[in-house]
Amino acid sequence: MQRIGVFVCWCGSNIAATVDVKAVSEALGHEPGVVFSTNYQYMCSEAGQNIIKDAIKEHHLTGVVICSCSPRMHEATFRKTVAAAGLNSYMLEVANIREQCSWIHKDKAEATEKAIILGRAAIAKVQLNAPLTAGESPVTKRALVIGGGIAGIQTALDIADAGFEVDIVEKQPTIGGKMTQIDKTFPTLDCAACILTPKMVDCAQNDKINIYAYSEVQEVKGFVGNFHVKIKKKARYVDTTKCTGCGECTEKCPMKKIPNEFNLGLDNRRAIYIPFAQAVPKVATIDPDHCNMLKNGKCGLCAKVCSAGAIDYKQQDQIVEREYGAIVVATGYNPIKLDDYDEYAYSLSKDVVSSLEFERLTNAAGPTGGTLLRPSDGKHPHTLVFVQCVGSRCSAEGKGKSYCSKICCMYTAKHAMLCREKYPDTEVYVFYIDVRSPGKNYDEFYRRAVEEYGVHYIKGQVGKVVPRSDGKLMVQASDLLSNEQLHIEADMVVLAAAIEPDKSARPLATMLTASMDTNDFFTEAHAKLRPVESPTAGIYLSGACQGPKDIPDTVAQAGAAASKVIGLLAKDKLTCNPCVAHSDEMMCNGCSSCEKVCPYGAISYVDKEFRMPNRTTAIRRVAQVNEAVCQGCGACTVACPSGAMDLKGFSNSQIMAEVDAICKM
Amino acid sequence: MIFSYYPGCTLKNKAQDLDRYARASAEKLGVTLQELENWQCCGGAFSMGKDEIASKLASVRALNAAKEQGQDLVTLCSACHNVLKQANDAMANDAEFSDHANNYMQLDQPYRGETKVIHYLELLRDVVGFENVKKAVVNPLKGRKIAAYYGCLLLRPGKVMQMDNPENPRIMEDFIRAIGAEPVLWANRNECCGGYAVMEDKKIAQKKSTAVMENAADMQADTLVTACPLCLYNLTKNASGEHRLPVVYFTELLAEALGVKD
Amino acid sequence: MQDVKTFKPKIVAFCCNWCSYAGADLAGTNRLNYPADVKIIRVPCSCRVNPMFILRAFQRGADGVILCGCHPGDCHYTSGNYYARRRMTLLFSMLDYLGIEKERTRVEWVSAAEGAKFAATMNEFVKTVTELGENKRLEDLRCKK
Amino acid sequence: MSKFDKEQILRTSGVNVLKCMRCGKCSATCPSYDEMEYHPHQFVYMVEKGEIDKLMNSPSIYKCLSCFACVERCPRGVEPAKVVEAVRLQVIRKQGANHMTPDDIPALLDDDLPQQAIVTAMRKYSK
Repeated sequence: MQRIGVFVCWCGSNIAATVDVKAVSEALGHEPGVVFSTNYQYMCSEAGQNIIKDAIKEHHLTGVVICSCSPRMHEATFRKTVAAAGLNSYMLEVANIREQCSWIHKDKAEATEKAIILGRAAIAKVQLNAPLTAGESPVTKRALVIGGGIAGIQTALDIADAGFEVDIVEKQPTIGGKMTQIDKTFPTLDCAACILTPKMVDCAQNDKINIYAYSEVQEVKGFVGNFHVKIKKKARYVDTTKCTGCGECTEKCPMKKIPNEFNLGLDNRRAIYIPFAQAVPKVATIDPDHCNMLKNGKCGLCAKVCSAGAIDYKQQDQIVEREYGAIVVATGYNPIKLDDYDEYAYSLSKDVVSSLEFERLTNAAGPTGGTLLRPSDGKHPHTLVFVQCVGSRCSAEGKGKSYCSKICCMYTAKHAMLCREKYPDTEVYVFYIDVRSPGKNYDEFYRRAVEEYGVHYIKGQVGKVVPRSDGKLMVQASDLLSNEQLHIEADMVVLAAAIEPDKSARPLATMLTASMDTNDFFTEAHAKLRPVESPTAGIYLSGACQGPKDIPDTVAQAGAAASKVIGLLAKDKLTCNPCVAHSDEMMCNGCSSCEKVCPYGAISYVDKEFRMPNRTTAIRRVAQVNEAVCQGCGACTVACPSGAMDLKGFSNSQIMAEVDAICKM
Repeated sequence: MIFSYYPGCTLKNKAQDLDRYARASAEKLGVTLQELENWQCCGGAFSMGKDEIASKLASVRALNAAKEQGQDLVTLCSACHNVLKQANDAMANDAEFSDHANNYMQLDQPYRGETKVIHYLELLRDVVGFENVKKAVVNPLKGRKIAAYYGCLLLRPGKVMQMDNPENPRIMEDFIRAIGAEPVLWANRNECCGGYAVMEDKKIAQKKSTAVMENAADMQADTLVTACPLCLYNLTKNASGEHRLPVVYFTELLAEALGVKD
Repeated sequence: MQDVKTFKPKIVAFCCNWCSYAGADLAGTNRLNYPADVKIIRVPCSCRVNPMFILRAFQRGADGVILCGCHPGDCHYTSGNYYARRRMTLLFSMLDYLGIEKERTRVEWVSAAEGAKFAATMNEFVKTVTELGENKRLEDLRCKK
Repeated sequence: MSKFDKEQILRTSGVNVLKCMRCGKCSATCPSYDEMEYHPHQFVYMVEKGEIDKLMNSPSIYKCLSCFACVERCPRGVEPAKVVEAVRLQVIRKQGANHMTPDDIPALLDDDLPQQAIVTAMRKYSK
């Protein structure tokens, strides 16, 4: 029989307001095995933890039940507490009477009754707890960063700076991501390329960093400290060790009419191309969908002009297998497609553009060389209308995104300001619902757009854009403050499209078994306290894959993710989860049912000699669990026909005891 | 292929062309349209009041009649299509309304929105197929630049109508291509002509129809096509200004292309 | 049968640690109500739930048992929820054969982000089980107080 | 009086006015905007505030074309047209409050006017 102590937490008024904590500790004090029961305002505080420690010593407790918030919140805290008092840290159970009781119920009597039952279930379970000792597993001292935008770049640089090896996998032919497409950055208006390209070069030159560009993660196996990853290096049809990036081939390729992704289709590229001058790695790539040689075996011009002999039409995709200790997701975002918002005439007029397209139209490396010209006729626009929140902040059941995309208010202010600065003859209107500018120097930036640059900010929305044959765009909008419907003859309309996670994120999350929210943003382990970690150990989050973020936030988070990775890689050994499967050799009949369902291959079989009656022995085949590999899912425990396989910490008898305690009302 | 067919009051009267050419073309395309017996006027507009019951029952009766025939129901007039489709949606998804309506009607089997309502354009797209329409064309309307005018009733509310993307539709444009003409893309194709408000306030109908007409003309269309008698009326009678394009029912052009226009 | 209004069903919910238990926590964080009749047992994965546990719950007088796991494809352990789904399909058909209303058992996928879905699922399940009334068929009368 | 009217309007329309985020897109897209004293976004807001009498006494309730542009384009799924219709129903459901009667019709007819216009107007303007 255990000597159990029960500790009921008030959590200030979070629990105490709806649960009669005194009644709970009183009632649980009478449960069999309970020798001590108390309640306190904040069990997780130092004073609270001391109450637990003192009670363990004073009452010689062998088991502890804490009725408090979710074990997902403070189980780890309390495990340390009991260990500090000399008890095995797995002699603890937490009854969740906050998230799953006080916060969801209003009736005090009902909530109190439920809290008592949950406490009883925990007591019943702890009766059957046994001390567990965690094993250790080694750490592979190399990190993988998936995505080579500013988030991935910053994370990789910071990890490499601490002396660890790091690989970047980027699906595009070059690293750099969205930031390479941006012209200026708010709120300081420095040039994006000027601050980004040196970092790209740093990545390329850092001997700790290895870049797999034009590559994708294909398979992830293993667990924290020991991930095994297959990376597919897509065929570029160019030998990257020979290519000098001279660009001769891209000049001579006869396939000229391929929409250039880097400029969002606003101009064309060739079938062999280098995305932009500062690309890293700066090597050419052949687009197999458009190359005549690859499609029909005719042409071969690029091979002829390449003095380095780098062209290789026979190149194949290559699979690289690598081991990693930690994985950082930095898959970033994309603007949404605007097909469902054609009231703004995006599909009808070339002069209705998305903000990212506008970014290219004002970028010195863009299709117009940085001169703002209308895509339809190449003329200088005089009246520009910016529309905010296109597809953001929509109701969940509708077609848009329910969240605020966060970056649009600021980049629109930037666009509007730059328009007025470079072309003082323009009239610039910004239609907004709310201007959201919380951030250092952000609101000041937006106010400058209004006060110094004379941008017309109008509270209201655009309802319809009608393109005319003379190239004018008739914008119909509401001005809520003057209660008017406006009709503006514009030359260009710029839509601040909502942003969404990159499409590659969802399949990647499945591979990583990392959870996502309903919008396909990665979920953090704790919304406030563990913002750069995924709930899956060893997986970290950097940048907009976790939620909409601007560049300063992304870089800050990228650094935070790197520091978490460094913290992990700095360890030589990791403590394993001791709640792993265990086979009772006396009961096991070696049927292999458990082996078949194990997703980790943690179960193997050994022939073992057993003593039999009459001083004989027999050799039997029995299952053995590799505790370092077992992740403790429990699939094998149910598959086992003889009941030999059980899960430590969640044993059959423990769960049954909980069931019994709950049903015995 | 046999379908139940709901013509609606206007097609029996001022918009006989819309109906006549549709029937002739359907026959040519191998589709039989069986006019429902004893149909009643749909009321022209779907009352948006959730507690309006009686004004929606005529539509429900028509829907139930098609269900009893075991046929999908084809509509042609945009207004009828809109009303029947919305009534059907309410019968299927608004339990309170559906219960009230069923209580009132005392049918043998309660009606819960089982009938599939399709517009004649959807019949062409999804049943016949625009490819087959194209094959059946004997008199392609080459060189014609036609602006498809959807108005509001065919597309909205998009959640219920589900004919096409309500902001970027293509069904009529594809139809125009199928009969050999060139579709003109223009923004006001899904803006209102002024509708029934012509009864209350002619000015607004004039203003709205003119805006529609001007935009179509500006984008170099030579003809406007519509599926709605009221749109046709407003655009021909109430649109003012220098640009006055001919407005015809889409079925008339279809019949012309198929060589069944008498 | 007991009066529907006063009858409070006993409901056991098995929730996997990674998705559904976190979803239940989120329902709490967002203060989304569901009846106190639901008591949650935390398991590492839905595949840890032995059919025996469910039979035991009914034997001990539970009126409904619900098993919640990660969405298909999203299992923290890659494939555990698929095992759970297959096992429960078999178990439920056996319970059906025994005459246990199939509405008393359920498998639901609730992600860590779906607090609202968790609360809605529980509200709905409790309502269904309440309407069915007390489970008498599988209850072991010796377990009755 | 107003409180009852508000509840009735919310019930009839089935609209949750609290979903509105005051972006004004309904009024930006409304083809009848210039004809209206109160615009679609005001209908939603004034119903929320309970200022029903002003709306009921305004000719604006007869200006909505029921074109559903506001319903389709509202980012929040508020469906302002249904609010306008509900306010109008609240008025014309009262005895003798028809906005149009059969006697008004003959004067409005011309040779081409489709039946559809007459039945729709009668449905919208009278009980």
